[in-house]
Amino acid sequence: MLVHLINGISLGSIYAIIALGYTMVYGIAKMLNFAHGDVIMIGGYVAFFALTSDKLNLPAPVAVLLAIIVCTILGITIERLAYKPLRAATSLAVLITAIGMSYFLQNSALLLWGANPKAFPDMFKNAEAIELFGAKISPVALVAIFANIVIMIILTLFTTRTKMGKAMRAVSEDKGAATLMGINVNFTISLTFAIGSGLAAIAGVLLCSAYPTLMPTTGSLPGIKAFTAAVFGGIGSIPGAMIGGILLGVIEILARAYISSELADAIVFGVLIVVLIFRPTGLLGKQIHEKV
Amino acid sequence: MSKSPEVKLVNVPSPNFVPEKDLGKPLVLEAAHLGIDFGGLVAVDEFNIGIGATEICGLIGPNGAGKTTIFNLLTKVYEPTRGTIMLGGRDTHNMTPSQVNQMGIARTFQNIRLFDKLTVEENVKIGLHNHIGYHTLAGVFRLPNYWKEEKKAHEKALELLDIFGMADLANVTADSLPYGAQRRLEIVRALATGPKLLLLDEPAAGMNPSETEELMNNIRKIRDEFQIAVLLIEHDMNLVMGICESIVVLNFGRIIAKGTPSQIQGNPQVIEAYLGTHRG
Amino acid sequence: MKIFEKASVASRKAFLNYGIVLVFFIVFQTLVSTGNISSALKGQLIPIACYMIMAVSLNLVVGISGELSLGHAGFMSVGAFTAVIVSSSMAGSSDMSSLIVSIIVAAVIAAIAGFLIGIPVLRLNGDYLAIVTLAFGEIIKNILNCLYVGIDEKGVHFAFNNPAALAMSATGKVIINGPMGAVGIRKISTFTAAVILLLIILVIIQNLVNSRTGRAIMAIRDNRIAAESMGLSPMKYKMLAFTVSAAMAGAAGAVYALNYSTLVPKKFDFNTSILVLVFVVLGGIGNMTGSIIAAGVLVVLPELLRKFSDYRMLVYAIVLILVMLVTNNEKLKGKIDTFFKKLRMKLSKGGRK
Amino acid sequence: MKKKLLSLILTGAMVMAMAGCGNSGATGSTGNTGNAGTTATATGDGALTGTLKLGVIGPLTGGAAIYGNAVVNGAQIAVDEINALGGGFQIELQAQDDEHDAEKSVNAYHQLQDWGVQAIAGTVTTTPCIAVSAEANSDRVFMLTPSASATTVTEGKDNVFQLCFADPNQGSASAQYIFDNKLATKVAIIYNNADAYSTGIYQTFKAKAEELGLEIVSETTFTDDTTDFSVQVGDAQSNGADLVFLPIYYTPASLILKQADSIGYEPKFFGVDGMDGILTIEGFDTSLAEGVMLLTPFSADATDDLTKNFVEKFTEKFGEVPSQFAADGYDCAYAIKAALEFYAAKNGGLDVTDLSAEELCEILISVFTDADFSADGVTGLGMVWDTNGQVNKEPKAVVIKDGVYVGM
Repeated sequence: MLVHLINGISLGSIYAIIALGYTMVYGIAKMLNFAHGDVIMIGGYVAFFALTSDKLNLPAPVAVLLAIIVCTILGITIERLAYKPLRAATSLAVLITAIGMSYFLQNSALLLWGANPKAFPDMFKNAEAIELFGAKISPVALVAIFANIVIMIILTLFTTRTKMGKAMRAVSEDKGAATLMGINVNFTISLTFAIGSGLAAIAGVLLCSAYPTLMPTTGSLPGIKAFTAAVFGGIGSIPGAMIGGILLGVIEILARAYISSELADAIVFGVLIVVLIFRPTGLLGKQIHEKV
Repeated sequence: MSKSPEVKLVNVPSPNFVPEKDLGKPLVLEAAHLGIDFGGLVAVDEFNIGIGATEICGLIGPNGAGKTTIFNLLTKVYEPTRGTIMLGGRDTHNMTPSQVNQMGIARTFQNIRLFDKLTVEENVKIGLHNHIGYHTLAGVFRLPNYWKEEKKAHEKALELLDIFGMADLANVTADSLPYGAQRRLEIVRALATGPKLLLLDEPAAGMNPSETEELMNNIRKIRDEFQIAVLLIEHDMNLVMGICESIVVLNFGRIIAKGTPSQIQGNPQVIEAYLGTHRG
Repeated sequence: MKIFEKASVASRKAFLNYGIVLVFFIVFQTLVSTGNISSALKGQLIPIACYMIMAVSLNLVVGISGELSLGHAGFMSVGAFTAVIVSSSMAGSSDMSSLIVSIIVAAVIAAIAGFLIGIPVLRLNGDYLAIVTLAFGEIIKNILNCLYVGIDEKGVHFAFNNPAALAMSATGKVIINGPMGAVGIRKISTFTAAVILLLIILVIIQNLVNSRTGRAIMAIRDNRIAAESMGLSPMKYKMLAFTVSAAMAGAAGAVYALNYSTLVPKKFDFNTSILVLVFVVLGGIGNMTGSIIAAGVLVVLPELLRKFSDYRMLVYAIVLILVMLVTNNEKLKGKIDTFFKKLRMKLSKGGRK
Repeated sequence: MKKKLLSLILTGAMVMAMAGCGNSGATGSTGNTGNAGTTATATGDGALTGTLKLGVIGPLTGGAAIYGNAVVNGAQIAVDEINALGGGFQIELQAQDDEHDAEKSVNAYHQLQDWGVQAIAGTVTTTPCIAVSAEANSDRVFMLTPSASATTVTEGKDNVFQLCFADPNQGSASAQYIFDNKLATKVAIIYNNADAYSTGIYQTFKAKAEELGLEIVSETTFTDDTTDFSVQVGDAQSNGADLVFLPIYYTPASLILKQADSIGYEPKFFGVDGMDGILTIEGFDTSLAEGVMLLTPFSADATDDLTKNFVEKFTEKFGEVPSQFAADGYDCAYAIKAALEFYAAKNGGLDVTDLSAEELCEILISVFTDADFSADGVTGLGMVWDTNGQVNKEPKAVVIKDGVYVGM
């Protein structure tokens, strides 16, 4: 039971880091960035080549940093090229564009790196499984949980204490008013994409370390699950993404262990539906009153 | 500006009063101790009103006084925190906006809410929806009843549009109408639902004096022709004083005065509320 | 008099669609009967018709009712597997009657699924509604992955998540085998039947839209609060659109399933829902003609791009993004318009010289 | 002697080897061969000539692309070799993508028909194969699937043959092997129940294990999208299994090995032919696979000339070690060629250029069901087929030691 719980929290932590990307972008640009999952995959590939290529053969921290940089640039580029021209368009048009972007990234990866799965190298090779209350926990699981906590603290401080973080919150509340207050909305949105994509790179490395198989489709399902987690916690809310991600991970692992591995996803989605029926904007989402 | 002759208000067996002519007829609307809180903040409190069968009543007050909130309470867009609303003698507790509409209350909106992409005629036909008597399946299979009822609805829609001289605009999409015409269309659409009480939220907003004049005549005409009551929110005092038989003044969510136009015009509390002077 | 003018505008549009479908049918049926069609295209005719039905039925929800659904393939799946069971249990009947009964039962079961799912889904708004439809699509897929159905002389046996629980006699045959799906499906769909179904569905949707009910659905889409204050119940009409749409997707699923000898639940996943949504968006929200054409073109396009092999999905993605940018960005739209204007001017000048 | 014979086969001298097989009448199931024989151009000298249009259908993009690409590449090597021989017989190869989807697969099949395909080496994956084989059965197009191993692929279809083992054979062979060699007392099974291949082997393994009295202590499942195996591996561990049977493909298997390693669980792992390829995953820490046992018809480390030649050419051309799928694709092309040569030798020659797919289908059915016909390849020597279309060949048991396969 404890093992499953910790594995669930670990999986959930990875979902939470991905969900942060979804939730921040949604909060500020009001768009479902379906290509986010594929940015994770790109991050995984970058780290993979940085770690294994004979020419580079970089140490793990540098490889992770490189992945973050590449994904950040990628995120900003995607936003500038595909989403920014559609600021005024319907949300459905943006959604379809994001889906197109997702296909684009997946198929680019397929052409560049082939369909064969790559085994992500073990960055924690020297670490032994850790014994906790008689249960053996893999080191990656603990790293994922730790990373999640650190990221959460940094992001919370960033959005509440720094000028840029406050600008971000202002833009997500009211773009028009933020512009009048002298906030550069376009820059703030780019910044959000940059942070979200950087987090995606971290999530990609963690995901591939925990489940070391890397394919062009690696990001799709975790992307959808993390998106669910973001909605679950209340999309637009940073603590919501964390709670949603962890709950989702725990429910998924427990359902798989005690109910049925085929129905685990159905149970996860079922819980989401039940939550939304009672709290239509997620666990920590803001209730929106339509002005009449 | 044409002014209606002032009517005498008489007390009914409740804290309210109605025009003498409506005495003996049941009240279309009676609200008692009505109130709503938003997140602990009292937005409206102790709102009491009774509206006679063919009364034209004005609801006035400074900005933010809670006038539109009252409309939203009466039409059940918001569920009241306290108090009761009786429509035609029935309690509207737990009813939905569409149910209270079917019980005879129709409204317009301060920020116009037309069905933009549909034509003027279609907008009115949506108002007529519950008076068009064919089943969905009759529509899908184009049974004779569909043709008969659609023809009736078409004629009725044009008849209603004609009140405001808009029949020739029937096939224009709603969002291409000028502002004033959109306001008029909202009234026609509300009228099409066959209400006993019409709620008009700032019907003269954005109209010039001659349009306002015409609007006043039309409101009276509607009341006389359809024998319905009208409750209206309006900032244009000429209109309010010109056509309302009774006036309710609201400030900070509470009624501060009630009475005939002349009573209200002389009420020092009302003057204070509008001018915002503070005594001691 | 005006009513007839008005009606003729709506029906002209409707008849344009019937015309397109009939032309599509006559052209391809002629090509097939004269043997002038490639087998690649011939093999795609039935799926094309099915996707057209999927597109118009999704357009009823997304375009007319204004709710973004990301789980439409789920209803197609319900219809498809229902049709597999019904057609297998009617093994003795003629192809024609089996097909018709399968389609009807599939539509009814999908409608029931749509109704049940609509109860929670339609209470939500916007993106929350979208994610819940996605969730239901995945749940349907997962549940069908656990469904085992067998048939023997005693009738149809069902089991959930445990093939051994089918308890069939020795002569029994498994029709649906959990995640491995259905095998040995009766291939009884015909192009003619698919086109007739498409026409029926177009008639239903277009008549529905141009009636009291359709007006109510669109009124709720355009302004829910105003519609409610006009005495319309949003839940009732959203539900009607959602259920009708689900039934149509179920019927499309039936025709689709009975065109292949095997079928897995995974076929109807999120990606298939998105595929159909792309048809609707590229064809134009609320535009039935657009949905039909987009579905036809976009189903054939990847096949035509086969010579680009690995690059074809990349090309598809780029085309998709560019189309969205061009059609939804005012600046780009303007630039392209002026470009074409200039081009036309140049051409006409050149013509004069 | 054997090696010499093999290289002879490889150099196209199979006709000679087969010539001695006698002239017993073809036992074709449809009895249509007479017609086919008359339309076929007999050159009179028993030689096979002309150009054969051979189609391959498989997933070249999407999640299962690895299998499709491997088969196509393997077949390409074979075709290149055959074409380089000259001698009047050539193969034109065309591969069509099906994205591991039944609908796309049928589309791909029709594309091949438009191209004028005469026989199909495909399809690679099971579900699409069932859909395409139904079409091919009514159109009378011959299919030899390299890797779709479910029995439903060939059931009731006289024109469909398998080059790989049918699932039931592998399961019972594995159980027997584990029992005979006393490899375990408590067995855990982790299988993909969304996959006909995996489920099929699981079912026969379980039946055989029960018959032999092997104790199965843990049975867990996963589906195609699964990446988290903590529950499955944890269940095997907590039930004290000392051997984990993995009737699955190597990608999920690599994740299971990694998961077991990360929690310090070290049972024996026993796989089937789908496990082959695990050593070729780029970046995979092969030490994790140390001691993994598997039954496979193909091993890239085998030392016979046939395998060495194939592995060398494949590695040179595609930069990777061929997997079992690549080997299957390679053998498919050779098996079809061998069958045509067999027919040509018996009927005084054959020119395939102008044969319709229907005619060729009847010819190939008659040969594949001929009791005297057998084919050799890198996945087995003396492969023979029964009238159900299933192949009969011997699996080899290998164990991974120091990153290479070692015969057991």
